[in-house]
Amino acid sequence: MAYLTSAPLDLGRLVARVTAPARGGIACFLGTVRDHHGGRAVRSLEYSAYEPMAEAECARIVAEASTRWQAEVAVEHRLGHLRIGEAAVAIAAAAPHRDAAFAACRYVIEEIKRRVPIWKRELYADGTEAWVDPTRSAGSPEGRADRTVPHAAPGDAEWGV
Amino acid sequence: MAYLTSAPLDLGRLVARVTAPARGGIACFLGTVRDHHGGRAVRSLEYSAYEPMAEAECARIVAEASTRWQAEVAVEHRLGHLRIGEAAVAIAAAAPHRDAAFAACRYVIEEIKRRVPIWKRELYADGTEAWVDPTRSAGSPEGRADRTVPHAAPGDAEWGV
Amino acid sequence: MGVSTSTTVSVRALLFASYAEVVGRGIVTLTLTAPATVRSALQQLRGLPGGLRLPERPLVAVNRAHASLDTPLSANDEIAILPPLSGG
Amino acid sequence: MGVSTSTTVSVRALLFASYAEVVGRGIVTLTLTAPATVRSALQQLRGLPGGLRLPERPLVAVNRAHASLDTPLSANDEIAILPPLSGG
Repeated sequence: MAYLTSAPLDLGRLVARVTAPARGGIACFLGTVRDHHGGRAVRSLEYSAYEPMAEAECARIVAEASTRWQAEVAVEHRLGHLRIGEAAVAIAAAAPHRDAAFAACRYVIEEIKRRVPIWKRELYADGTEAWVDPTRSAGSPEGRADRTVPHAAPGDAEWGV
Repeated sequence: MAYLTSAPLDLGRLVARVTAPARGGIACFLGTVRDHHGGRAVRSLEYSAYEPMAEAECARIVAEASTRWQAEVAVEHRLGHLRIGEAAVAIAAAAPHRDAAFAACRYVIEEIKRRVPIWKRELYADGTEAWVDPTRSAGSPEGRADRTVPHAAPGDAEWGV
Repeated sequence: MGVSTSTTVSVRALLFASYAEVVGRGIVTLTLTAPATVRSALQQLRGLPGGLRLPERPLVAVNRAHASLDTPLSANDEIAILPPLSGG
Repeated sequence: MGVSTSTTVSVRALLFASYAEVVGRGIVTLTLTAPATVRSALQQLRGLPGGLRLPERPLVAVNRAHASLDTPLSANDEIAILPPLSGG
């Protein structure tokens, strides 16, 4: 299963993949391209990835969520050029009950942001461009001191919603 | 805006209604008909409502979520006969960031279950039927002692996710 | 006004789902002694055939908003007796 | 084995996004003295033209899984130096 795609994302297709008679709750998330970031007007985005690792890391995250919440999870992340309002990431997590569905969905988006090697380049309305560095926009001028991303051991953190 | 419908729900349409360039996170929930409940095999469901109050209560819940999380929320609840796997409720909540989108989405489904006058009749595989009483399946033989549902004052409970 | 204790209040009571089955009807017009509350309306409904199967403290609404047994009723109010909700 | 301190390890280093721009290339083959770690690979990368603009403690991966500066490297390993992630 490929998690990365250059085609527009289709949440309905992901929902269809996880729907089943025994699963009564489906929580979804769509992350879309905003028209502003850090006070600047954004015109479009360019996503790139360390593709084989990104695929492997997505597979690990999905497996962790599936095991921990007995959930069926479908995820896609788009690469390439995206316009304002288009979806960059789509997640559908189905479970017998909604608590697990929400928790699994939330876990997947947080872990994607934390662990999957994907980079966003913003193209601004004024014609300039820049790589997005969340560690700087978070207020730390030199980024985090320690950038090691250990594998999340499911159970380490609380992802209840 | 009508919140109740007898037509199949379309999450994509709800997502389209809340998508906007300033809103980067869209959290959704679909509640679908499960094939089992309380250990019994379910064949289909019948939803009915106190319709004018259900519409009014949905409008209040949406307004509360919109105000509290600066979110745009779309909701539909289906009435009538539903088959296994079909969606009974669909919610899309869009906000500038995902924390607010998830919190708004979660708030709306919890408040719908708690406050909106809708009733579910289960048709079982063995040919029998019964109204669903969540206060009994929760283990209390006579239901909750106090069934008053006060209006939720936004801020009373924590809905963070 | 004045001798209001002798006046009456007419309200429309709605019953839904299992409660409509218990009483055998979904709409009942009630004439209550003023000052009326949801409690006095419920008391009258429980006097109907099958009415004792309505709980003593059900979920109730007045004019399409959740209410309590102490909520006062005025003429032409719409009161609803709601079985445990199971939407969503 | 035996006099392994004098052997070398050849690994492939990948640079992405802003880090590829800093060094001017996305793939670099490194020959490291054994025993090699991510730290020794990074040290060599920081010796390339522009390499000092790579952080001292970047996010790193070995063979497509997150790793640390102390992760040991074997021949033909694929090491990656990852700028701050911004997917999702």
